[in-house]
Amino acid sequence: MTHGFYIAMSYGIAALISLCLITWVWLDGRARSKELAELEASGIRRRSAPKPEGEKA
Amino acid sequence: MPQIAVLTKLTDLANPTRFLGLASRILPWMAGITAILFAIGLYLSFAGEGDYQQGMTVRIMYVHVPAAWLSMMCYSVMAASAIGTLVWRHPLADVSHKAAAPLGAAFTLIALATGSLWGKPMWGTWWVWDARLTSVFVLFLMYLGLIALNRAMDDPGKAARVSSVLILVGFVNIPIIKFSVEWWNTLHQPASVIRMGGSTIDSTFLWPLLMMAIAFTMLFFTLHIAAMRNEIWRRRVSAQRRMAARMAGQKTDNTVEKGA
Amino acid sequence: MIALLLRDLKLSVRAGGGALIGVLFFTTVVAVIPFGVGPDLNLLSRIGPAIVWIGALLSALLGLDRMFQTDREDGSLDLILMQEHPLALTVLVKCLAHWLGNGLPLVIASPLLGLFMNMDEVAIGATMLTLLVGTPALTFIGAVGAAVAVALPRGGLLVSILVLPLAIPVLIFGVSASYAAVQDPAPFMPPFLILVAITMFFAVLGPLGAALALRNAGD
Amino acid sequence: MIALLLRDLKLSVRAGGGALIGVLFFTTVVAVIPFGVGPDLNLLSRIGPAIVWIGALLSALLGLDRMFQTDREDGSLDLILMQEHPLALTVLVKCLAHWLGNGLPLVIASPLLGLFMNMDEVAIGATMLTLLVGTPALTFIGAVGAAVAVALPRGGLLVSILVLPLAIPVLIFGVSASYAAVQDPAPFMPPFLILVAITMFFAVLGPLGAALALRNAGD
Amino acid sequence: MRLMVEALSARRGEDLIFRDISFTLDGGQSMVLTGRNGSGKSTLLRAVSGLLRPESGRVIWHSEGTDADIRAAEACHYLGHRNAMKAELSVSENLGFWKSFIGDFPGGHGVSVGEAAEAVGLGDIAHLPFGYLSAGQQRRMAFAKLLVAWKPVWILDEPTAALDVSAESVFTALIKTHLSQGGIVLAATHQPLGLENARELKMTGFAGGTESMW
Amino acid sequence: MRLMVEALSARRGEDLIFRDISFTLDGGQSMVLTGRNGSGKSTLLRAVSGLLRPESGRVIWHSEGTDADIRAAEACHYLGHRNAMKAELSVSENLGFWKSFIGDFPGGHGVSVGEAAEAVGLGDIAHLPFGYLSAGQQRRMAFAKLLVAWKPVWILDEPTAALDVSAESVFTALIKTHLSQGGIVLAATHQPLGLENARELKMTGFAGGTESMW
Ligand code: HEM
Ligand SMILES: Nc1ncnc2c1ncn2[C@@H]1O[C@H](COP(=O)(O)OP(=O)(O)OP(=O)(O)O)[C@@H](O)[C@H]1O
Ligand SMILES: Nc1ncnc2c1ncn2[C@@H]1O[C@H](COP(=O)(O)OP(=O)(O)OP(=O)(O)O)[C@@H](O)[C@H]1O
Ligand SMILES: [Mg+2]
Ligand SMILES: [Mg+2]
Repeated sequence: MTHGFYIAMSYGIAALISLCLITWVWLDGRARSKELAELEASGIRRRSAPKPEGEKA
Repeated sequence: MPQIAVLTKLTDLANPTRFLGLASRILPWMAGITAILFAIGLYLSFAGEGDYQQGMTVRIMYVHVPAAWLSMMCYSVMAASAIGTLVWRHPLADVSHKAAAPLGAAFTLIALATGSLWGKPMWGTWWVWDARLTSVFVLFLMYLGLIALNRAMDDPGKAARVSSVLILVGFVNIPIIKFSVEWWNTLHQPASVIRMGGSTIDSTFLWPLLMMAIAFTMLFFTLHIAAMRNEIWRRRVSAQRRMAARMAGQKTDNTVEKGA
Repeated sequence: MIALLLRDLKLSVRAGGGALIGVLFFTTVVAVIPFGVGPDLNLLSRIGPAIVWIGALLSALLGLDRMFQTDREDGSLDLILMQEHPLALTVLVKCLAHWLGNGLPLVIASPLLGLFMNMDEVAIGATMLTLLVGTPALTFIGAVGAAVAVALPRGGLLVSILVLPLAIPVLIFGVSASYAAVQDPAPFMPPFLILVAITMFFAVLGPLGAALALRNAGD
Repeated sequence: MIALLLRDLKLSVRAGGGALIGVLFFTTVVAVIPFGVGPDLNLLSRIGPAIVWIGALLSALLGLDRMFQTDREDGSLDLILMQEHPLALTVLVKCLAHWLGNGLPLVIASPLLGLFMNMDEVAIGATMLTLLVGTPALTFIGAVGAAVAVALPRGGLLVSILVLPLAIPVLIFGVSASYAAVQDPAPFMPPFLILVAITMFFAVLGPLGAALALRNAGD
Repeated sequence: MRLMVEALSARRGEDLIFRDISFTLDGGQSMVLTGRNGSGKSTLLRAVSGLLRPESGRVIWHSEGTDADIRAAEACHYLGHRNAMKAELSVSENLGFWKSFIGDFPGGHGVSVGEAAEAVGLGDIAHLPFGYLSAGQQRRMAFAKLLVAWKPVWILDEPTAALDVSAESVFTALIKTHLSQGGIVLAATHQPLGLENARELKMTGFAGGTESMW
Repeated sequence: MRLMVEALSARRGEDLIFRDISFTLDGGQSMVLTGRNGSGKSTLLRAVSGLLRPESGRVIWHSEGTDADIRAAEACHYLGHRNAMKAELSVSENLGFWKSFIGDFPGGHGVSVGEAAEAVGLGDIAHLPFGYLSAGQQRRMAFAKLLVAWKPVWILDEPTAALDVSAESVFTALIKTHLSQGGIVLAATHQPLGLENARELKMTGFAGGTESMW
């Protein structure tokens, strides 16, 4: 096998693993922020979170 | 009073909410810089000519070596966070080493895979049990073990503290990886870039290598911050779910008491 | 019954991933060997099948003693004993769940470890096949030991004492079948068929014995 | 402290003999290897020390994960954590008891297994000596894993995975010292002294790490 | 529907703990075992549930629609000192497992997992891992197990240990409901359970005389 | 002799269970924790015993003849939900171990193993393996542990669970003796313990508000 094959494989595998990692982090982030938004929508909020404008009195 | 101002600054940064704010501001920038660095690094690595002895395959070095460095640096970052967990009991430190473990495993895997791919043309075999290779493999197993440990415990606080102990004890492996090539005579190349007495590597290889190393480091930090943010969100979600359940439980408990 | 199978599988996946951990352990054991015998690839490939089998036996042993113990400690075993399902069947299902959660992943991981040990394709295939056939026997034998251990405080060690002598034939025929596949004069079939027979024998005897032990251990 | 040592020893003897099972497993591992390499006596005696060491390492793993788990399950660990004795000292004593109950029998059994492997007297003596010095290190390293396992719903295999990579240096120097005693040019002392140093290092680090983990796993 | 215990004797280790205990419980009846610590209450309950082989005597179950020689244990729910729940699984997974594994006895139906958790006052935390609950919450959830699958006989060993006052009254109400549906309850307890018509059997332990088999 | 608890808060998992609890107990005083299941009684006791690191606040022990910065846990006996005895060893081996392992705190002496077993009413079965005892007998023997080594503070988590009536009064008498010798008792319980001058702390659980750190 040519050296080119090994080089291509190396770069290919490195790119594949990195891309998998990036996609996983990205998808995970999207799923979590969606969950947070759902919770927010259903009226559950952290106690220490700043209250929305209207509630400040 | 200056001390108090400093203290509040520190606690501010320590605050997960502040961290989230910071993260969302700098993440796009970091991602952009990483992309640019990779573009430059890749250009440089294919523009230069090959090593007379190792042939074209020297190009593998430009991914192999940065990935190998990163695999060790990631563990060092985890060890530092582990100290943060154990000594200051800082929740962000917990999040930091938990988020870093999969990244470390991935970089180690890249180092292993590219190393094997380089070994076949250079040494004639995919894998040998020499000290450098095996200690990196052990590092990979340790990352997987830590991931499994974190998955096995459902109380994240406790999981963080317990795995910090293991991270610190396992740190003995890092010097072994680094110096294995000098302590035992191995097939693997001894250090030539980072070593006492200056670098011995030719500058035509040095530049692309350094560029790629910086690019990989930026990639690591970008992903690390993003993963930390995800982890904080995850904990926030579960804390809010539990709280909702508790509040509801409180209500029914009261009615039960009244009914009795 | 399905419920029991699902619960046990869930437990083995949930509680720190029986599958993942078993495989990791297996890998670690095999990875340790070259440190001992040295990086001599020829030697490694020669002892490869034996090492892979020993690793599988060890990983199978380490989790086995808790098969009924956890159920006893939290009182679930009492309720399981009270149901009308034939007890041997219940044990069989638990064995199945245990093998799916712990044994099968080992079989699947074994080719990779074969590569580490520098074994050739035939040897890898043969080892994998013998593992596939042989590991259920280990689980069934282990079930008897685990059932006996239930009545004893701190059964762990004792189980292995009971189990090991019975497991040795499995190991021996498994290993010799794997070797027979590579080394020329020795035929593969005879030891392999014996292995199959041992597994079938213990598939019957194991659950029956375990059920008997459980009934008599109750107090 | 003496009370703790005695209690733990009593438990390990009473509850089915940790010593016996460890030795049994050890024997099995060593006995299977000749199947792999075939009846080549020279080869056997060449890999002998390595195999004996590997067998000892694997047997030391059995039972290690339960070192603190049983104490936790019945609540004893709570009381032990509350006492004024430095926790690391308590852990050290528990390690000692564990080694006396599980490690020492392996060392005592090793000459016999050396004979199985056709090793000569010098090799047997050297292997036994290195085991005597090296197995305590395995216990100390294992204590860290066992302490971590306390926080896990099911310790078992995970502990061994976490522990094995750390045990590799012990294995390497143990084996190379044993070889150095037989093969001429290599001097015995340097690897042996390194082994001693490793054991002393882990005799300090192990209990400290385990104490740290125990304090943090508490709930 | 009838549970008959005939001349039951049982050993623990080597010692005879009680001898020749007989009683009959019909649908809707309940019996409470009392007695000092170590007097043999748990032993009797385990013998009736078939978990401990009796030295002599037998336990017979009789109801329409079932075989005459059915093992009495199959008609029984047993709630022992231990909770029979997995700390790693969530409460609803635990209850769901027991619901399908135990199954209903002919003549009735268990309620759903959610309703059972609701009935013991903890409907909202059924998704938590069982290990996260406090001692009393765990006991309540163990009790909910009796509701998810229908069995005519409930055998309860100190059901109210570790419970607070409100939970005790909830349990009493649940037991009364079960009795009113024609169930049978056999319970060992140190605290009054608040059942009006319950018969009482006072265990005397070794006072009955320990007879060595040697 | 004084046990001071200052502004103690504790988390379980991620949730704050209670916040800013303070109290002081002098020699001879006792306090009883009450509250619903899951309200945090056990959590508070574990935090006071030093088994659970508090989120904030501290526990201070003060007596003559001991260092000012001594860990409060060293002055405490803790009797939790679990008995801390080995089923394989005999009762007297178990008690003997704890007697020498725990040791006496300055200012008092524990009784002998035999006397302690006698005091909880089980002097004649101290030679049996602990695993052979009934639930209530095991609990009694666990209590005997408090007598074999002298510690001024007793921290008791539902000490009377699974006990019969006579044993309850025995325990009450033992606790009173301890108080009269200048000891301190902190107990969580659902049933009245029969202590006349005990202060009561009612735990409210999450009513105090759960505040997430995330
Ligand atoms: C799977 C196999 C391999 C693994 C796990 C591996 C691992 C590593 C590690 C951890 C480093 C960083 C060392 C340090 O910072 O001192 C490294 C560097 C390096 N590796 Fe590999 N390697 C492998 C195969 C190879 C092969 C086949 C070659 C080429 C023949 C090679 C050439 C190099 C070079 C040139 C460096 C840079 C050394 C320096 O200048 O510091 N590696 N490798
Ligand atoms: N190991 C744990 N992990 C996470 N949460 C827990 C754990 N143990 C208890 N909790 C939670 O902490 C809260 C307080 O529990 P705690 O055991 O202190 O209650 P308690 O007052 O002792 O109740 P009980 O009367 O039932 O014993 C409960 O809501 C429980 O769900
Ligand atoms: N596993 C065992 N092996 C041997 N003897 C036992 C065992 N369990 C209990 N015993 C003995 O049997 C007798 C009766 O025990 P049992 O558990 O039935 O009492 P109990 O009435 O339920 O008491 P408690 O109110 O304390 O729960 C006791 O004297 C005890 O010592
Ligand atoms: Mg009882
Ligand atoms: Mg409690």
